[in-house]
Amino acid sequence: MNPLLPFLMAGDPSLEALPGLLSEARSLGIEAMELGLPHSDPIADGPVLQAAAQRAIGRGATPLRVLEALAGITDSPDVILFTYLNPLLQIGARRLQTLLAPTPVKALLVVDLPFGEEPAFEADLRAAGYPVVPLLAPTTTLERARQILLERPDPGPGAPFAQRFAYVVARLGVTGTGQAMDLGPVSARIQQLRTISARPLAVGFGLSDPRSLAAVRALGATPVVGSALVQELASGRGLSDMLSGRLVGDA
Amino acid sequence: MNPLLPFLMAGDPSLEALPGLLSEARSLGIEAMELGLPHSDPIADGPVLQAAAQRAIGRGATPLRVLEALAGITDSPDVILFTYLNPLLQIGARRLQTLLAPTPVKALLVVDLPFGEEPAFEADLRAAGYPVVPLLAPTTTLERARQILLERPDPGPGAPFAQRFAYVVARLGVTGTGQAMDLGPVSARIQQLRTISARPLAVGFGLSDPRSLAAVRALGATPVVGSALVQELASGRGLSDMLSGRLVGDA
Amino acid sequence: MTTGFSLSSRFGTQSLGGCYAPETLMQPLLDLEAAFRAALADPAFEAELKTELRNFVGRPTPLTPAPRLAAKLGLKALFLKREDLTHTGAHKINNALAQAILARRMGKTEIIAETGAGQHGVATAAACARLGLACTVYMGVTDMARQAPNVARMRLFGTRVVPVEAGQGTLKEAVNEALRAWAGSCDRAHYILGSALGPHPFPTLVRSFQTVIGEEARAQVLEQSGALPEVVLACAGGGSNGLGLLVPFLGDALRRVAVEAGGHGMVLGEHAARLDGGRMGVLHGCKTLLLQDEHGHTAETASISAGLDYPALGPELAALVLDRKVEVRRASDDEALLGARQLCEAEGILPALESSHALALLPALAAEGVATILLGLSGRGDKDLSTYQARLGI
Amino acid sequence: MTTGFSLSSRFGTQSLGGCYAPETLMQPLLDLEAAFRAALADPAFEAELKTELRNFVGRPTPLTPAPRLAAKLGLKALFLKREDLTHTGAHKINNALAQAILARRMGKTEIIAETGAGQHGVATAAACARLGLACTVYMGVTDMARQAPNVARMRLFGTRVVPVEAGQGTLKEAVNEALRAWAGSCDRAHYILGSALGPHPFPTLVRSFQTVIGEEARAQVLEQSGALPEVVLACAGGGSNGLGLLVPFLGDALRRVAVEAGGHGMVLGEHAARLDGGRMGVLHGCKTLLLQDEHGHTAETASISAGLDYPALGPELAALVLDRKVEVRRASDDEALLGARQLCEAEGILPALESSHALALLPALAAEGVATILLGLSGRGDKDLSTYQARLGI
Ligand SMILES: Cc1ncc(COP(=O)(O)O)c(C=O)c1O
Ligand SMILES: Cc1ncc(COP(=O)(O)O)c(C=O)c1O
Repeated sequence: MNPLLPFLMAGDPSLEALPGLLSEARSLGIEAMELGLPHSDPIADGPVLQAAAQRAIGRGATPLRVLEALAGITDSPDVILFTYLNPLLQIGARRLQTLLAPTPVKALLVVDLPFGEEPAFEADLRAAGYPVVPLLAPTTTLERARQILLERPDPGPGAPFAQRFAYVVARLGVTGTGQAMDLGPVSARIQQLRTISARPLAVGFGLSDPRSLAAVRALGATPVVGSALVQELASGRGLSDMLSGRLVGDA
Repeated sequence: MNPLLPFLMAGDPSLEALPGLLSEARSLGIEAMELGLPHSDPIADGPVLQAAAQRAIGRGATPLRVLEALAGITDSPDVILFTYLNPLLQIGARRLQTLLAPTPVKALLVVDLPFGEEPAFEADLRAAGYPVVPLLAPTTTLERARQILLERPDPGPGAPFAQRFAYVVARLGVTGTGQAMDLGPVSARIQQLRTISARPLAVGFGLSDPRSLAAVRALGATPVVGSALVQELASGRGLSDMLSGRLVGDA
Repeated sequence: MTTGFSLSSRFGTQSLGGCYAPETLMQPLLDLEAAFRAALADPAFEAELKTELRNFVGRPTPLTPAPRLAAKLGLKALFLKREDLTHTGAHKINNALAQAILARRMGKTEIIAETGAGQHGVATAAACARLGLACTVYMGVTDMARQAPNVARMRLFGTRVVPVEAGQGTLKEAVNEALRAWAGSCDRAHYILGSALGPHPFPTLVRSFQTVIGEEARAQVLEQSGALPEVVLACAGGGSNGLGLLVPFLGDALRRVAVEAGGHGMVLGEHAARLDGGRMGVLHGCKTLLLQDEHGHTAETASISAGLDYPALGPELAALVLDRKVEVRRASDDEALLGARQLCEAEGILPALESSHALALLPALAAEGVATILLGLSGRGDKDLSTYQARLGI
Repeated sequence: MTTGFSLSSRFGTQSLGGCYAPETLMQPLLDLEAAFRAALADPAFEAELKTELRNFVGRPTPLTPAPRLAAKLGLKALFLKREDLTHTGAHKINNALAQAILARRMGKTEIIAETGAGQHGVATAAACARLGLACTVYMGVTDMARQAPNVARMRLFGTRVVPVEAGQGTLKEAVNEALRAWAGSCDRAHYILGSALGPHPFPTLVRSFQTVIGEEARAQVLEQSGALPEVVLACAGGGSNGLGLLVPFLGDALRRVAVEAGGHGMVLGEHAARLDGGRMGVLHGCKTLLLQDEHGHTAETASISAGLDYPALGPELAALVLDRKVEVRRASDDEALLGARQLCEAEGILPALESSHALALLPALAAEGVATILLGLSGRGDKDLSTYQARLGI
């Protein structure tokens, strides 16, 4: 099981720093990580990621520049590109594949793309090796969850975690605003989802302290840490420092 | 024919000055004059008389104080009390007669009392020797003029000018705002009115310069001078000076 | 040319009303009455007015049941007659438009009006723009400041707004100035008086153009509830919306209540409550209950509401009150503010400060055991936003 | 629980619209569609809505012939559909009230809304007060400043107004924030979107609650003039009043025209004209014509009118335009101001800045030889007074 799924915002603090950060993550044993593509209208993000995206855009971290910066990087965890649909649509599925090819990106997490809305686009990308990560929210019924997992199928144990996992949104709301979370409902939710699927699960939204992370791991799922990392990174803390503390800990 | 009908605002510049002013007017040969009772809502007055009334009220020239100040004065032209109806109504016809008795007031010019609106009140006062002056405006039809003169009849040559005359309003508008007036229409109007009545006529509203006054006199009517006098008096000019210049002049 | 009035100019057992006008205005007033009578007898006038009231003004205005406010106050039913939904936002347009049409019929090319709250000024400005008549509105400087949005609206409609500095700079002074202006232009101008006051025939004219409110409301409340309410309630400045709503209910066995501005105190000068505070007098051409001092000078008044601070109650309404056909109550500034807030929060309707005085009386009526009320919401409160903000701390 | 949409979520030959929502909102959107369908099938819903539209909102709104403005512009006839006369002063209330009733049927106790011009916010605040629902409105700080009266009105109705600092501080950012808030409270809250945009079923929902405008107008213009006009004309922000007016005329042989905000220039960022300036994209849950830069980031926009500066044209209206059933034109800030002034002076009606964009197109249509026009006057201009004063020098 992948012990942690960190999230970073591309271009924050800078695009130049990105290769170093990815390499650093990998050296800590991080198998996969999410990389946010800064967007003008991040409707599912809380204040921390909004501000990070804003800073990154201000520093010129456009989608193409981000993909350029990723091109050729091999010393990296598998990257899950966390993004909104419109920038991808504007690039187009074909061109996107070309741009993604030289990068460590292995999957796409498209916040505002439910299955079925862009079937051709999504199928093209999956065929090219860029599956769209299934998201399961607290509002997602079990029936709908089954459908989502079917529409965005597990490529099987031969594929890397980045292409297999389903993202379990731990609570209502947007990214990052979590306080110390009651993990009871998450635990129940994971048990419930286990009845319909055996694929790897990541749990995100509002996780931060080592204890919560360990608790998620104890449930057999991979915790996602996003806003906390982005904030600490912005305040000058080193990635290794931040991650290493979060890779251990008791539930 | 009475050569001039001056208008003063009671209490402006002061009630104390009133006896002296009246005596001065009389010594100049003024037979009758209008005396304004300062009112809070002088709807037929222009800015000059509004301001004079405001000053007078500010100095305490209430209706009762004005009548008090007039009481016992004998060295005076006949006074025509120029007033709005409400202060008189509040005093009441009976009490008003008592208050007027020791004064030189001989008639009332009640700006907002058309004939027929307060018949008992008006009849009481007339019976007591205080007739209400008939007003004839430019909008008054000849038919209505006839009716007005009938309702407020001429007591006859035995009575003083103050109780006999009809007031011809020379133009549309309020008191005082006149510039050099075209006397053509006034002349026509007087000729027209002569066809229905032989009583003395006074012509007012906007008259000021000696030439206009002389022209009115040449028509056989008495000119009224109001706002101009009030303004000059307020600016410190002496009454004799102001009046003597206006008692002569060529048409 | 007419030489005498044909319609009765007096109201009630004490003969209020009348026509105490300067002679210059007598013939224009006689002509106006004649034109009014001719118009009433002319189906074309009625048709034009009806069409404009429907297509331009938005009549009939709704009758809105207010169940949440009723429940809060312990009433069984509360109905609001929504003059706030008329074009320009108050009942004033009913009269302004009708008089403007009348003026055009009379061949007048200019309109003069006074305004207090600005609603009559805006309504007149709108009617004049609609009919192509030049318009001048006189407004006290105090009212211009506290009803600034309405000044801007009038100007946008191409109306000249003339500030009146005299006295308290409110409605009374504006009427003074408008009457003066009319005396100077009555050959070509019509004066559209904004409430049921002034010399005959204005009180009758204005009331007759406003009873559409009560006529509609009476039919609507019967249709909606199958019965008449126990109380019909309206605020009273000059009295036009009060008469407009209440007169059509005069034949009914119910209480008719008018609410005056209680201002911030009981002493003369601190309110505009003419029934307790006023004595019979003559102002602006009619005899009625008037706030005045012992000299017969018009008294100063105070109200948070620019439309209710007129020192005289219109003569017909005053007569109905003196003859016990209408009750008069008062509501203070603070009570009116509370009434407004309650309606806002319970029903999502922002009332004019004037109308809020009627709302302010609801708790007292409920406490008296009244269960069903029809209330005249004479206007909307957009013009009063800055006052509400300041006084309610919004 | 519903697991799939039943109504079509796509518009036109290019399949605009859709439901591009974060997963958290998918079930609420599915539930909303189900509730909407159930409501449409329930005569009790229709009856309640109809009653409230009549008694509270003031429907039907009048159709006002504007003969003087028509003559000035060389038109034979001009008709104005008077949404400015609705309660709260714009067409927005039709949708806000209907959705609030729907939300209460769904057992929701809280309402979230975004607002640009403030009209949708005020309408939602009023509807929530009327129905006893708690209400929070998100509004960009720029819009809060330029539509300050509407902020005060919302607060008086007991609504919490949350300032949104991000970006340009206008409607787009307010929608972002409202969507985020909804994702955090969708278990108890309904989001009342204010225009025909956002994820399915909102565009369909909003349009279906707004077509009452065009249905009434079509019957009224036939009744008043015996014929349909040559052109039906409305301004277009998100597109709700445009669709509301135009859709009922889709089967008729006449020109349907929507007017976008031309702002103060032709360069991206200087206007909000999505047809020429926009490319297909996804924003706020739907695919449509979108002003965006080459990176797929939403572009800044500019308009004097807070209600027309949204960077996307609602998907159904965009589809009708692309499929040539509706024409799109643009009007600049200055043209809109002139259009407003002309209506004020010729007819005594003060239009919202949004509606003024439709008015601004009249001279061009007249120059094209059009003789009869029906124009949607979507709202009143009281909220825009300070802009009119500053820009027209009143
Ligand atoms: C909304 C509103 N209601 C009431 C009034 C009071 O006038 P009236 O008593 O004539 O109805 C006014 C006066 O401006 C007003 O604007
Ligand atoms: C009066 C008015 N008209 C038009 C609009 C534009 O919105 P839509 O295109 O949804 O009608 C708005 C938006 O706030 C508005 O307030």
